[in-house]
Amino acid sequence: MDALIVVFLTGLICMFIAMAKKPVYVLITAVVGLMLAIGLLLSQWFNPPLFQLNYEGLEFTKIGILFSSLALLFTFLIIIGGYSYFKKEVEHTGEYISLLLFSSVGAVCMIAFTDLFMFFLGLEILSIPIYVMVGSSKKDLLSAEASLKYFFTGAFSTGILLFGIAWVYGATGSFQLKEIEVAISEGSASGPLLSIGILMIMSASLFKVSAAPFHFWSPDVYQGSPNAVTGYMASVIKLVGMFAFLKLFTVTFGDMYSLWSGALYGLIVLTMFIGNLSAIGQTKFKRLMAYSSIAHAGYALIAIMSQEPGSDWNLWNYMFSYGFSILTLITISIVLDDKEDEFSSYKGIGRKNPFIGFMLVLSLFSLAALPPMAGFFGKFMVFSSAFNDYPMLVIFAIINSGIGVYYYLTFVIAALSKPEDDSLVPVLKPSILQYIVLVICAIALLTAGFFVV
Amino acid sequence: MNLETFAIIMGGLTIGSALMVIISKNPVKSVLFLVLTFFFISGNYILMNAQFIAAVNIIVYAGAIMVLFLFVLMLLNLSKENEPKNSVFVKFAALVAGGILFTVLIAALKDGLVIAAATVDQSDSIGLVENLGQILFTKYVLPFEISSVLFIAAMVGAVLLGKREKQLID
Amino acid sequence: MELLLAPLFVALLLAVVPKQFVRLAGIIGTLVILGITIGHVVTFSPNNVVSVFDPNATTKFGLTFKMGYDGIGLFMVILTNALIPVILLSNFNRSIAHEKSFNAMVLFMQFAMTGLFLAMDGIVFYVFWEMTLIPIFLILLWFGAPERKVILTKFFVYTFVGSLGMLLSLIALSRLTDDFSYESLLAIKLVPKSAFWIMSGFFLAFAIKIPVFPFHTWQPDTYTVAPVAGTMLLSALMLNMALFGMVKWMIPIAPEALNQMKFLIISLGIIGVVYAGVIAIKQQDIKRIFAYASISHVGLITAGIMLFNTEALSAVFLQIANHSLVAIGLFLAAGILENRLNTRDLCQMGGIAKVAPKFAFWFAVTAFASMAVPFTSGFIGEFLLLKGLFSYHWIVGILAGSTLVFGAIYTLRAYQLSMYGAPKTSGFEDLKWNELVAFVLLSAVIVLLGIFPQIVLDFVGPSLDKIVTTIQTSKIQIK
Amino acid sequence: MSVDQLILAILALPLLGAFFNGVFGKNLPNVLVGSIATGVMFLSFALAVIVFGSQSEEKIVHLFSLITTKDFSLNARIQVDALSMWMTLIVTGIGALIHLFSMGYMKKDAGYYKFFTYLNLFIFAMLILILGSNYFMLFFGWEGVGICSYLLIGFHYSDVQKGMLNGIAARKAFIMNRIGDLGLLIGLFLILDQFGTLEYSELSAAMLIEANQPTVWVLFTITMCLFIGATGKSAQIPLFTWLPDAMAGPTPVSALIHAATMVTAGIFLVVRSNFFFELAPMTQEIMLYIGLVTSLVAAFIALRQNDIKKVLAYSTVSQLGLMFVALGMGAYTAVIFHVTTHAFFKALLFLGSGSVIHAMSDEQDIRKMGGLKKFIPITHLTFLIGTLAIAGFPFLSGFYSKDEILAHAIMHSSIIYTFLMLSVALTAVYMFRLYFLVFHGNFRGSEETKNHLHESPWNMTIPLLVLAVLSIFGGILNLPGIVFHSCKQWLSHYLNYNTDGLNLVETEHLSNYDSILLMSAAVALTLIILLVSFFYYVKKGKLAKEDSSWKGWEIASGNKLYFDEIYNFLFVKPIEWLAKSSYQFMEIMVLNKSISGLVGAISRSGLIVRKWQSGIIANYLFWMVLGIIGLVVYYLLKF
Amino acid sequence: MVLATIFQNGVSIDFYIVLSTILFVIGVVGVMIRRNAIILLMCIELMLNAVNLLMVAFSTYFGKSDGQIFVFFIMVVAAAEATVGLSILVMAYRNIRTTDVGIFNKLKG
Repeated sequence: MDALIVVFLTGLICMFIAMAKKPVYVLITAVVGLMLAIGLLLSQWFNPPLFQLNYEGLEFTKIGILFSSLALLFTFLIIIGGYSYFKKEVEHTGEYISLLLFSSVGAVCMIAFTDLFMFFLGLEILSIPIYVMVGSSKKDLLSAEASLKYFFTGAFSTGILLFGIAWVYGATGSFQLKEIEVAISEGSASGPLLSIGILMIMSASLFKVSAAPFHFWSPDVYQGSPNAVTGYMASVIKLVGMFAFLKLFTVTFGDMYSLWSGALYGLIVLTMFIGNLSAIGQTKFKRLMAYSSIAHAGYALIAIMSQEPGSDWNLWNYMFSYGFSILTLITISIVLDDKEDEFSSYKGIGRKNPFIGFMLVLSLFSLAALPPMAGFFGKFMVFSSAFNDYPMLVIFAIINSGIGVYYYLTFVIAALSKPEDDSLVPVLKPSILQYIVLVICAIALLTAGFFVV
Repeated sequence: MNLETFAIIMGGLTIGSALMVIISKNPVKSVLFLVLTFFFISGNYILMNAQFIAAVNIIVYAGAIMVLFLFVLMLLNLSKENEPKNSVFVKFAALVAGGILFTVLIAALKDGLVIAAATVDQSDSIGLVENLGQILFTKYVLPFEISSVLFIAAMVGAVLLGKREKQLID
Repeated sequence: MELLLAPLFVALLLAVVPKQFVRLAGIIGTLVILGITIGHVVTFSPNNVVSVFDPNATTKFGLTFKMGYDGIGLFMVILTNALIPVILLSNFNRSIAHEKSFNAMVLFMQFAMTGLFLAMDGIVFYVFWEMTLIPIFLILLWFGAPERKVILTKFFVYTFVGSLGMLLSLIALSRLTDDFSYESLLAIKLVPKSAFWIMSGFFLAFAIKIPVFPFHTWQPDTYTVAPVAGTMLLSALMLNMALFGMVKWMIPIAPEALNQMKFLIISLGIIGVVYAGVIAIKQQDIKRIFAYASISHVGLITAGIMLFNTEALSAVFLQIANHSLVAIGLFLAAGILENRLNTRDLCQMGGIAKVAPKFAFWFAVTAFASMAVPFTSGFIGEFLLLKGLFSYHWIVGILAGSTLVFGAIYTLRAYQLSMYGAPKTSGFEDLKWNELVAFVLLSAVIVLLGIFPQIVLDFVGPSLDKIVTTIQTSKIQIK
Repeated sequence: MSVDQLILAILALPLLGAFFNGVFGKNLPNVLVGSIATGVMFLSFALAVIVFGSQSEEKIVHLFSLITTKDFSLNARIQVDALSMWMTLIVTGIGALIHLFSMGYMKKDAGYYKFFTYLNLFIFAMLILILGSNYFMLFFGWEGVGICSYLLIGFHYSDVQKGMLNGIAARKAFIMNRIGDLGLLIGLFLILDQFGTLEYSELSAAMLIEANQPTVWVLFTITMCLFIGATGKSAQIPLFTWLPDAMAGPTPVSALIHAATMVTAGIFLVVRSNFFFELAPMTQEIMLYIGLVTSLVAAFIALRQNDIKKVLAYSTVSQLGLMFVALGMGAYTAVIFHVTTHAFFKALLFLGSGSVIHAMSDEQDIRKMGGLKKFIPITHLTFLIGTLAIAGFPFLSGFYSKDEILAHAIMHSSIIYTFLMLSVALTAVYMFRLYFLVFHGNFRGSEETKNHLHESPWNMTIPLLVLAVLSIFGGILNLPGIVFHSCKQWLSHYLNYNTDGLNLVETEHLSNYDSILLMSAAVALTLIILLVSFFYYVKKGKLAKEDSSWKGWEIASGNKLYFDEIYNFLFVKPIEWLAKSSYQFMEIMVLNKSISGLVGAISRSGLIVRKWQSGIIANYLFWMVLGIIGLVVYYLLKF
Repeated sequence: MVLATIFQNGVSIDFYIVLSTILFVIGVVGVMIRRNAIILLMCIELMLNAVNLLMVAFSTYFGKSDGQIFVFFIMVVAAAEATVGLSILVMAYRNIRTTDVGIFNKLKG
């Protein structure tokens, strides 16, 4: 709770500090605020929080603390890694950063919610700033288009979510997760109203994590938005969406497992295949990332499918590795800052800039689940937890990993091979901040897998 | 005229005006029909004894939001019937899809509704300002406070997007 | 532990060495590593299992980090560590040797392979297994022939998909055990059906890397586009991992399926022997011939592994060593030809023996070793393997034996077309000193192992005995 | 020095010589290289003689163990007994002479040191083959001599015109040998499976006990496999075509490897394995007939060959066939005797032909020779002796050895005897044809060649003379006992304890009367042929016909009975076709296409999936609605 | 009060469920068939109102006021969404001079 307040206040302060037209101050404020917030969150792991309210709309479980600090950490990395973008238009720096901070407030709400109020509000607080951020490079036609698409599909899915919530409310008579759970387990609420409601909520959640067939927005939006925002969507929003999904469905709707698991099974398979198949032959970097993120949503949802205990941990690991991989890639694309975002502009980058090349290999192979990168361990844990109940699903996922490696590899080859004309390949000069981000990501990707004790 | 008939008439009117929203070719007419729909929905609220919500609905939706819509319509000079038409096929497909959605939803409900039993005494007072205010500022104060973040974000966003860039002035 | 970390350390060190010293530093580094390895070999008694690293911790998903070696593991390590200096040496005068990235990648690969051979934990094995893919891929990508990209993608995806099979098997096993340490994996009792699938998963990974017919199609293409050093690494070292994996991991983990799979895998191996041998006869590309030759040879080894008795397995390790030595020699020769003639087409070669007698001689020695003539390491190994296969079934034995004939046909054809006849080109430079030393070292080991194969057998025998008897006593009877 | 050390020295000397020449020979003068190589050979021979003289009973020298496993062990061991020592004597002795000859013959060759390295290496491998105490050592040497043979056949690999052809001949030899080797190897596996050992002594001991004997079929298979191996190395049908081609090698090589020593390895193998063969009568029969057919076929082909070495090569094949006939009849000692004499006179003939070729400036076609006796008298004389010996002229070595085989044949069956006589007669025919065409008549070569005609140097003629003497008196070794009773059948007796197998066969001998009768028949035949040939070629001055004027059987003979063509059609072409088509069909079409097809299918489906991503919001919303409908329908259907 | 709760007077809750479903579907269909961005936004508002109606109905039916509180928050969100949506729209309009969503299809494939 206190972390929430700190982040919110930081956002507010940022807005005002921005009036000084000194982006650095904004950055420092945001960094300090986020670090404080993360520290406060982590301290809750051991101690009770400083503020305690009567209202119990938010509850920080241990896994919740982990997820929310990870979300804040991702935001932190996005802010410092994307600083070069944010400071471009000095008068907007404060707004950009505070919008991201507000959004991360929503993220924390959406992780720690205990009733559907907070879930819904958190979702909206998470999304609305991002609708704006997607369109934040105003001169860019594609950015506007992306923003429009994201907004309309997002609002539409909000409608669906609310419709589902209403039906669930109608069936159970409550918005409290605990009470809903009790109502379901007592059997007093079973029936079409509840079932359809749950399926509707599932549709909206699938929309947030961009799973088929609710994924269509993501390639367009990822491509159109500024790089930093794409990174935020791919890392934070996906992380939060996954966790909310997990929380709602494995705990609250856990007794309706037989209802949603069958549907989710099919959609996971569909998601993985659509994501991976569409990614083949892409020539735009961020679009590729989007499709790969769709596929990864499919893999991560397997963690939710599995009924083994500890699926939240598996999910955390998975999203951890995935987030860091994506952040690495996004940071590199921010460094490269290529408007066209074509593969061809990445040609030879890795060869000319060994560190960038190393990071590219690391992150792409982590996405492709090549050990020893963290991505492998995430995938391994998720898959092995589901193998007992859904061997076929895991086999599908494995097949998809095989398809997936193909397009990651095309990109690695493009980035690492020697270009025909060496002079055309730019020597990249990442800022210190970007170096920091990349190093953090490298450490996380290389070591994380081994320390899941 | 008993309540049931009244409710049915009210419902019918709501549906009718809602249909007009999507049928009207002129955007301004659509907006006006939407306002009308909101009024009918407020009527439904009143039927259900939710006076506060009914009032808020009219003030916020019909009063504020729809005015905003109208304002933007006028600002962008979109009041003419110049909206490009979707092809018949798309419309047909959309209608079929909508029809199927409706059908399956109703078909699902036909299996028999099980609704949480109305355990609490259905008192008349729950929809009143006093009662709602009481709950909103005690039990639901946190969402209330949090929604301020939402508004600030929306505000900042609107400003960010709405502000004309210097270079864009032409 | 220094055994494992030394290559990594050297690899990192190479990144800071000035560019003009990098090739020297690479060789010195690998020699130091070889020294360390020899230290381990000297103090090793074949009956032991030496633990290298054991933090006594288990992660949530059962990773125990255990590493150690027994006879076969250490044998593979010494083989790898002894061959890598030779590979570096044989490429010493090529431009590739001056590349930091090349040297570092070779060392990194050495690190990964050492880790693989030392792994005493299923996950660790898998991790290192996949890790080897990265350096070799980068070497091929950076230094391969211009038309490499499509082929490399095929290679990478193919092998990766194969290892996903192994991953699937490990995932399936994860339900049956608390951790992935070697002992726990061996202790798992499987029903035959699941054992069959688990073994198939492992086999897919190994079969593609070895490669066994019909999973071999990536191999000739990849070998041809790879730089010489890359081909050597691929053929001499990479596939050893798969063969090692079959012996140490695949069969001991799922021995219940051994009798089921035996026929299938032996058949595939033998088909590979004959098929690749036949195809090699009419190829024009010299690297391709040796690539098919390699498929043919390893097919025999694969079939031999499935016999799974101490005798055949000892022969397998002898053959692994032999194949590595011969592959390096042959591809070195092919590389020299390609490098100096700018072609791999046999029809455009000829008469080189006249202008480069030293090369002709050492190439001949290697070629003969490849044909498994007496006094070379291939002879005894092949003899034992063929004997084992013959005892398994006489048809299998005869088909496998055809490798004697086909091997002679394609090897001699390749040798004669390139070396014999009137010189077609002038100015073919004879062996440089480094190439000569490499050839001499290889041939020396080849002959040494040809006359005293028992040293290998004694080294790996006890460990193999242990594996075989564990399986026989605890689980099933090997038919 | 003890016998152990001596025997080791015998083995090691050639190896040392090879090693020394191979490493340092390049920079040493040719004379030194040749002398070293020849020197070690003579030394080796001398040591062999000492061992031969001092050693009277079987002795096994254990060197080291190659492999020891639980089930069996393969050891490097040497067995010193009568058979092996006798063969050693032949190999080292003839080898030494041929080394000496080569010093002159190869004088101008660029690869002089290499040649002697290979020769020494060959001797080493051959010694391992015959001295080894088990089949494994035999196989070791067996393969070793194959390689040396390969290297030496293709010795002139960089020849401008014939380099490639030499290489192909060498390859053919090696591959055909390899096919035989495979048979031998399988035989070894069978033996190992049955008995668990490969040691001769243990095996023969085991075979003596009836309980240990395997079934007839197993024994048949084992012996057949061994015999297949023997056909490869000893150039029998169906694997004989490599030997004539092998004449591409330098002539001393043909003399040493492809006449005197290596090709008799197959004979040696069968003699060594007599304990198996004796109990496998079916194999013996097969061996007999194959030997007979080979003998006749080769002799027939030799009739119309015009290359001096080819004639001798076919003659070798024919003689080897003869030996296999004898082996089929169980006449082991007779065979060894014939091996010995054959080594003498065939080496002599080959060296003589080498001398001729040397004189003729590397011309091998007998149509271009003629009247050479004036120019190269020593060669002529020795060649004549060799010819007479092989033709079975009375009291020369070939006469006795051939006679002994014939004697066995008539005891076996008169039909076989008849055919053998035919073969012997054919031998005489083509050998006299060769002799007369080369040495008599007028010189038919070019003037240039004529001017260069010269007798060979001493180091070439001395071996010729020595061998000539041996060819003349070689028969003494195993006199049939008609003349000198005291040394009757000395060699047979000497070899007996090695070759009498399981003591099942009583070596019978014809009575003196029958012997003399047979001998007279053979002598008469030879003399008649000699006279006819003399009249035909010398008096009437007939020359070898041109290829185009061949008629009837001559075409068949001249074209080697089309064996090469038939093999080409039956084996080479199909395998090449298989290689090409399996590459084109299986590899490219099926395997590669299936992979690329799969990849193509995946990326095509990717294109289809990407089409859905139309970029239009309405479509996206439409899909979402469809998704919801799908979920509800799923609910309706399932619940 | 003029009206006692409607549900005690013969109107079943089913009526409101069906009514709101119809309204919701009308909104959905509207979203699908119209191309004017503003109308799309209005249709989404219509969907939200359908939900509001249902929430209030349930709330009244259960006699619990939290449903109405939720409606309150939905309105809050709807207002915020409308604001942001309209400003996005205006921005897009500035760029492309149209509010036809069909035109926005540069990003695809």
